[in-house]
Amino acid sequence: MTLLRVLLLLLVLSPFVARAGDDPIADLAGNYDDIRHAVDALSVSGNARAEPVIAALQNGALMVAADRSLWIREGDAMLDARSGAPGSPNGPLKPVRLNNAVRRAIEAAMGNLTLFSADPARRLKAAQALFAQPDPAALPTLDRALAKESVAGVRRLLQQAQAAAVLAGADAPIPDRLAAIVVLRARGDLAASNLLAALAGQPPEVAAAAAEGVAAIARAQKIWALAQGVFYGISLGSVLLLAASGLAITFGVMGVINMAHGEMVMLGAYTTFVVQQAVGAWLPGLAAAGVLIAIPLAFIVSGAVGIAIERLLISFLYGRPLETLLATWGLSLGLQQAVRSLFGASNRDVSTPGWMSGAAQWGGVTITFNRLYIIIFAAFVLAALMAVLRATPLGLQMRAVTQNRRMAAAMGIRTPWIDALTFGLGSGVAGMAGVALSQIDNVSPNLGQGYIIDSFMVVVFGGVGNLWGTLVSALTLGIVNKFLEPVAGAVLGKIFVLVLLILFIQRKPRGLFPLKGRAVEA
Amino acid sequence: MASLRTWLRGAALGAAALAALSLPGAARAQDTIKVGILHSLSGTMAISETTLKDVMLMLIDEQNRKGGLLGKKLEPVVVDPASNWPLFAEKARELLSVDKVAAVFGCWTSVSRKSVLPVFEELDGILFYPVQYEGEESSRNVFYTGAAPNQQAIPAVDYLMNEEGVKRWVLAGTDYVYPRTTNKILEAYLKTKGVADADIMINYTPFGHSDWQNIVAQIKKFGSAGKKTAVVSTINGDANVPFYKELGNQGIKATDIPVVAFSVGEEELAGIDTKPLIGHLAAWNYFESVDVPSNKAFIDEWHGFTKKPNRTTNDPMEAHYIGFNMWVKAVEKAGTTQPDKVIDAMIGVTVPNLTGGYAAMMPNHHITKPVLIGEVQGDGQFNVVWQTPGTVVAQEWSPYLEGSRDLIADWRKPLSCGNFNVKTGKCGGASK
Amino acid sequence: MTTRDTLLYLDGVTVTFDGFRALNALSLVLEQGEMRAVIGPNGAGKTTMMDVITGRTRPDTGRVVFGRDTDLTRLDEPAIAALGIGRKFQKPTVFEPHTVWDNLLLALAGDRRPRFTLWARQSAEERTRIEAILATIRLADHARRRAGDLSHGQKQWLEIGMLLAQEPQLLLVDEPVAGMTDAETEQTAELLREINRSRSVVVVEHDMAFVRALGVRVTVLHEGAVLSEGSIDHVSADPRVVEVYLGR
Amino acid sequence: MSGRATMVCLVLVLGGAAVMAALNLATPAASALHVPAYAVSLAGKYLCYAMLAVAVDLVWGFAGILSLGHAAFFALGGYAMGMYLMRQIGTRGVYGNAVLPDFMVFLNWKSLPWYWYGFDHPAFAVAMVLLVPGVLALVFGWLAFRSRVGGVYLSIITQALTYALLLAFFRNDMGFGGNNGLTDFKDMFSIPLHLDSTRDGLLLATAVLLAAELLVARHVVTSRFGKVLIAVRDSESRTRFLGYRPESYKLFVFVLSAVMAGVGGALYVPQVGIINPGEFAPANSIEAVIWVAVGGRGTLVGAVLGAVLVNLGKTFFTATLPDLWLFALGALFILVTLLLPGGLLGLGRRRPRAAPVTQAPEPAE
Repeated sequence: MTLLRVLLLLLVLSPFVARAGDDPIADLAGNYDDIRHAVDALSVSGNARAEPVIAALQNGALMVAADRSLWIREGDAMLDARSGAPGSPNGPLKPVRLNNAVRRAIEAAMGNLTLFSADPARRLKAAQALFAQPDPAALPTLDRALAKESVAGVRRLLQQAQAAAVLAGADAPIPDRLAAIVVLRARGDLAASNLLAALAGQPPEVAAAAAEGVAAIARAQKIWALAQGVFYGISLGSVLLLAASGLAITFGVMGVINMAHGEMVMLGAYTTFVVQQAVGAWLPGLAAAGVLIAIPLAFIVSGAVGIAIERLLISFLYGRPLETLLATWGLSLGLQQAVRSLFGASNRDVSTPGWMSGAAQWGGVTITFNRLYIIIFAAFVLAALMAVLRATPLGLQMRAVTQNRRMAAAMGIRTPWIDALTFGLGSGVAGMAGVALSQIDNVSPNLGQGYIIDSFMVVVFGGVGNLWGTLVSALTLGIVNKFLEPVAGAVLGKIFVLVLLILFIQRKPRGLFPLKGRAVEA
Repeated sequence: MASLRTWLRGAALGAAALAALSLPGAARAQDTIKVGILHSLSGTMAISETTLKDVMLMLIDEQNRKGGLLGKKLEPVVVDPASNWPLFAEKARELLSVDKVAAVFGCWTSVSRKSVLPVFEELDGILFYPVQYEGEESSRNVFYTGAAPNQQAIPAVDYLMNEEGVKRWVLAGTDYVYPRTTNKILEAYLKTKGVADADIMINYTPFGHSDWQNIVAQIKKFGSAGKKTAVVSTINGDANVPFYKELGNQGIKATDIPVVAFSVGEEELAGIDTKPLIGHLAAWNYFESVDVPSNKAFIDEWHGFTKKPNRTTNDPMEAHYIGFNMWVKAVEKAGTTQPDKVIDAMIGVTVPNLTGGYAAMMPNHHITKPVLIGEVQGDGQFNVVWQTPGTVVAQEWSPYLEGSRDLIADWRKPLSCGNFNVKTGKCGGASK
Repeated sequence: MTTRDTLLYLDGVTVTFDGFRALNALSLVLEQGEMRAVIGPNGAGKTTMMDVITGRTRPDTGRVVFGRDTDLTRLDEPAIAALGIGRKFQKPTVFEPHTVWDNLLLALAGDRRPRFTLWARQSAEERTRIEAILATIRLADHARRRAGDLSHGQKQWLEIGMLLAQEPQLLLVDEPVAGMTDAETEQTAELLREINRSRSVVVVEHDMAFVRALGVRVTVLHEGAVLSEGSIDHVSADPRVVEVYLGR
Repeated sequence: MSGRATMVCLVLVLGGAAVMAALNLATPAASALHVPAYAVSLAGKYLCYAMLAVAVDLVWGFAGILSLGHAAFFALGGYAMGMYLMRQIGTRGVYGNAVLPDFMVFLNWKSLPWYWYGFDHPAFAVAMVLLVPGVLALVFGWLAFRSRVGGVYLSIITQALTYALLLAFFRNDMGFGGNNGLTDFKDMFSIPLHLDSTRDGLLLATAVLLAAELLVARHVVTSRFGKVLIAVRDSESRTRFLGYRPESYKLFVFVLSAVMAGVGGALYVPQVGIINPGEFAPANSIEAVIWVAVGGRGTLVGAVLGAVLVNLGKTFFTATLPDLWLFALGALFILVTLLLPGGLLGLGRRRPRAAPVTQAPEPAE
């Protein structure tokens, strides 16, 4: 409210303020309140320097010297904030600090200032900012912008911003406010609902219309929530699928109980970290593609480690599944500790590239990009795996070896080599999963531990040796989990799923899609 | 038939090892004062606790360079309880009864402190506990140098209420005792401030929770009721990264719904890409970015000691710094390291903290602390945006909880009680 | 069709594995006290038939009637074993860590419930039974040896001994002479004939010489159904059998 | 498995415990012969682990059931004991509440949940120590063995079981103290826990119960039942065709083993002074399996030996070389399975004895 009052005051006094020589730019060197007021003042001052200065403030490029003079850092050069002329400040510079109130003011100001940009994309962003920080003071600007706007999308958003600003003020006539409510109700999202819900204290007819709007939005949101839940479920399912698909090869096809599977995932995540660091250091231009570069590398790293494990350890233990379990568990401890010694115990920072951050709105469903890409990636990995198993000579040999080792050997297939490659493939896929997981989870030595039990459950639930089963199983578990979570809470939901799985496996020990036949009934 | 010989060989080995264990270091020199360091160096907690071990080694080293204590050198005894709670008790017993240490600096999690507490009370040792915790405890043998809930949570909520105008609250935490208690206290506190039940949402998640889609969506929905909303997060360690990532991806910015965290410090931020988090808040009693000479000296020394110029400092490190200096001062005051005397001498000891003020040991065995609110910066540091005018005295027994409303702790004679009930005039039970 | 003397009657038994028909409406009748040899090429369904009779595999359709009116398809392996049907596997499976004596002890007819075996002591009667069987299977000198240390032929014999100890009404014997010397083969045929005096036997075998030596009725299976049945001379003259075995 | 080795083991366990207890009580602290209280507790802890190891060996070594969730039974026994000890605190808790444990008071619980009823009676608590793990094992085993879930599948679902319990006990709403678990015990059967003599008594009790457990286990495995069990381990389907019901045998031994593990857990809690959900961690169960593997699977004495040796190593390494401990443990897993299939006790035995264990547990069909 304080902000509002100040703004109104400024609006009324702005001609005087500007003339009074009370320099808002100088105030940017003051405390948070000073800065906030200065930003508000600048945005309506018509000062030509307003936009570059506020933009610099937003980007952390506005610096203050010991003598309170302000500078904008542009590359290596320093520009005087007031004139924009290059210069050399005396003494060390510190960036001007912001707090959330200042950030909100900046957002609104930038909206105001870029509303007339020639670039429709910038205008759209400006309209979004103004909608997010509704401010009756911006109404005249909005009206002008609306009159000039020709792009339909921007226009709609401008109208919404206008409606928000109308409702944020105290003095708009009631019919205007009712019209604004209609606009917001049509927008129909949570932000609109938020603005409408704030109108509870308004005159009765406005409050009633607003309440009705809130209710209408809530009804629509309820239906959307179902779709949203499915998206969450698929997204969790795709994570499970990624974590489990490597295991579907090593455990499902080869029958090796690899307790170090989670560590293969972890190695993939650390590969992503290393690649990102390397790309950042030597090829900064490719930084956004770091994750993509990491995918094949993670496959190679985890795959190579997998082949080494198969040759040095597992090949001595064929036919002794329980011993394999213990030995690979020991291995997982060793790998975790090795990574801990190498990279340190704390989490590593793997950043999310810009194209993977943010979300798209599809009706009432928020589709976050990182999840979307992971779903696509999981589908791609599964398809690639199936293609390898079905359509390549390697896949044919793999299936031959797993079905009848002696026969395959008699036909000239080098079975040990195929074993190693199969295990390498499974591990490599786990490594690729690690790249995806690095985007949503901690990159720490314990990363793999969190997924190992889930992965085994997915493979066993789906039916060992059946990739389609793994897919169905992962998606089912994901969706069931996500629909249970709001009802039962995250922990209880997970416990429920585990108990259901335990019961299910006891009823159908061979999973959803069992392979039938004498050969597997051992 | 098993070969008896082989078996006996094994048994002899075992017996020898047991014997070796049971023999205390009888021949160890007595011209040093031993200081126990009880922090996990392996297991899940190693992430946080290893740093505290290092800072203790640095402080002891520094004290020795100043000439030691009471004319003797200090000797650190480091053990690894391996993030295993029963092992904490075992190692504490070993430190006190085998190594005969004068004081122990250690523990991080509440459960580890609970596990060693009976050992310290039984063997009359001294424990300095450096981590912010849920309160509801005051032992004669423990000095709590971390924050009690009122030294962290309540000022943070005040800040949000007054500076950000927050009206609607999400209390999100990991399901364990610290968030549970803190949220109970906050809930009661918010209600005294006139916040309605409907404006408080409480949510608990398991340790290491990684799929936050639903919960963030719920928060978003909760925050769309027309009132300024904030999240008070007591989410623990590993679950934070996916939480903040999901917040960022679902488009919740600090300017919309700020998150104030009590368990996210500089160490935790080191593992997160902080750019999407700018503006989110944390409440602590110390930040590495605090610009005062004593802190700068401390950081320089830390970098020199660890030989890693990028290693961060954090709040529990400051707590150990304060605790250690207080112990040194109390030992000097008492003229002995005998626990009884030192415990009595501790109350009232005042030493500088690292934020330009002073910390005093109060009769409830907690220390006075300033409360700082910091905003996350793009470089993984916090920028202090607000701080309490003076220092805050700990309320170890929260007045906002039904069970502890009437309890106080005062270890000065003649009361000498950790849970004195002012209503009944009786000392509750845990006193010695 | 069930006569008083029928011991085992398979009625239209069909088993499929993933679309593959291992048994295709197989029907077969075994008389009380009969010994029957079952032959057929690989994949003819011989072992699956044994699996169905002993309860290991459940047929998709069809009945398996034992004795007067017991439907075996509703029982599991231990229940069927308790009815008096014993089975010897193709590959000898004896309990390798146990002694020959203990192997027989475990096989002796008697209470199989844990609450009995937990406190059971070896009775004099059991001892005499085991000694008798040891004599029959010619392993009396090896009673205290670990079964795992026996030769291949000895293991086969031990397994037959274990079958005897079970005192079954019907023995199912899968390739009993595989890997045996000629002399052992002959002894085995003799042993089976001896057993047949008191019990019914079904022998699955590849070795035609051995089948001929047994001199019993032969059933030829092909693609999960009976191709031909009769004396060994009869079936070996059957052109369909010749084609299945020789032609392609 | 010879009777002699068992006897030696019994004598060592009982004698060792008695000597330690006597030296702890009778010699002055300064004496070179004095055994400090800390070592007594430690020895008691090892013996509790040995009880768990014997339980694991019984199912894994003799019945071929690789349970990766046995620590769950250990922890459940521990919780049952912990609940009794909690109730024993009475008004001596920090809040002085006679009925509610401290953690319930400060989380505003109004009344004791029903499942805490009865735990103030020692007899009830002891019954629960036996019953809770036993009944869980009965239900779980009945479902699993009846539907012939075996081998690695069983291992995986036992692991899922203990994981589910871990998550459940972490929940504060369950009323078991959440992450902190149960702690701050004062006395047991009205005897203060912090006295040296109590510690000695607990050590002796543990030794006696371990000895009893060994004798019971020995009877089971040397009886005809045990012979069937080994037959089931090596060739389950063959025993079925002999007319045995492997599921009954497995179920009996699984329940017995769970109860044994529960007793171990119940003795563990008063000696270490805390029980919390961490004990349910799948890693703990797997570690128990490795104790057995190190000592010698299928030999009861080996289980005891393995549990004591590995834990001695753990105590030693975590004190001296904390970073190396996980490497050492990991290497132990790998080396023992690769090179020592018979465990330490297998070393002294004729070579062929180790062989059958290394073969595939199921016969080719």
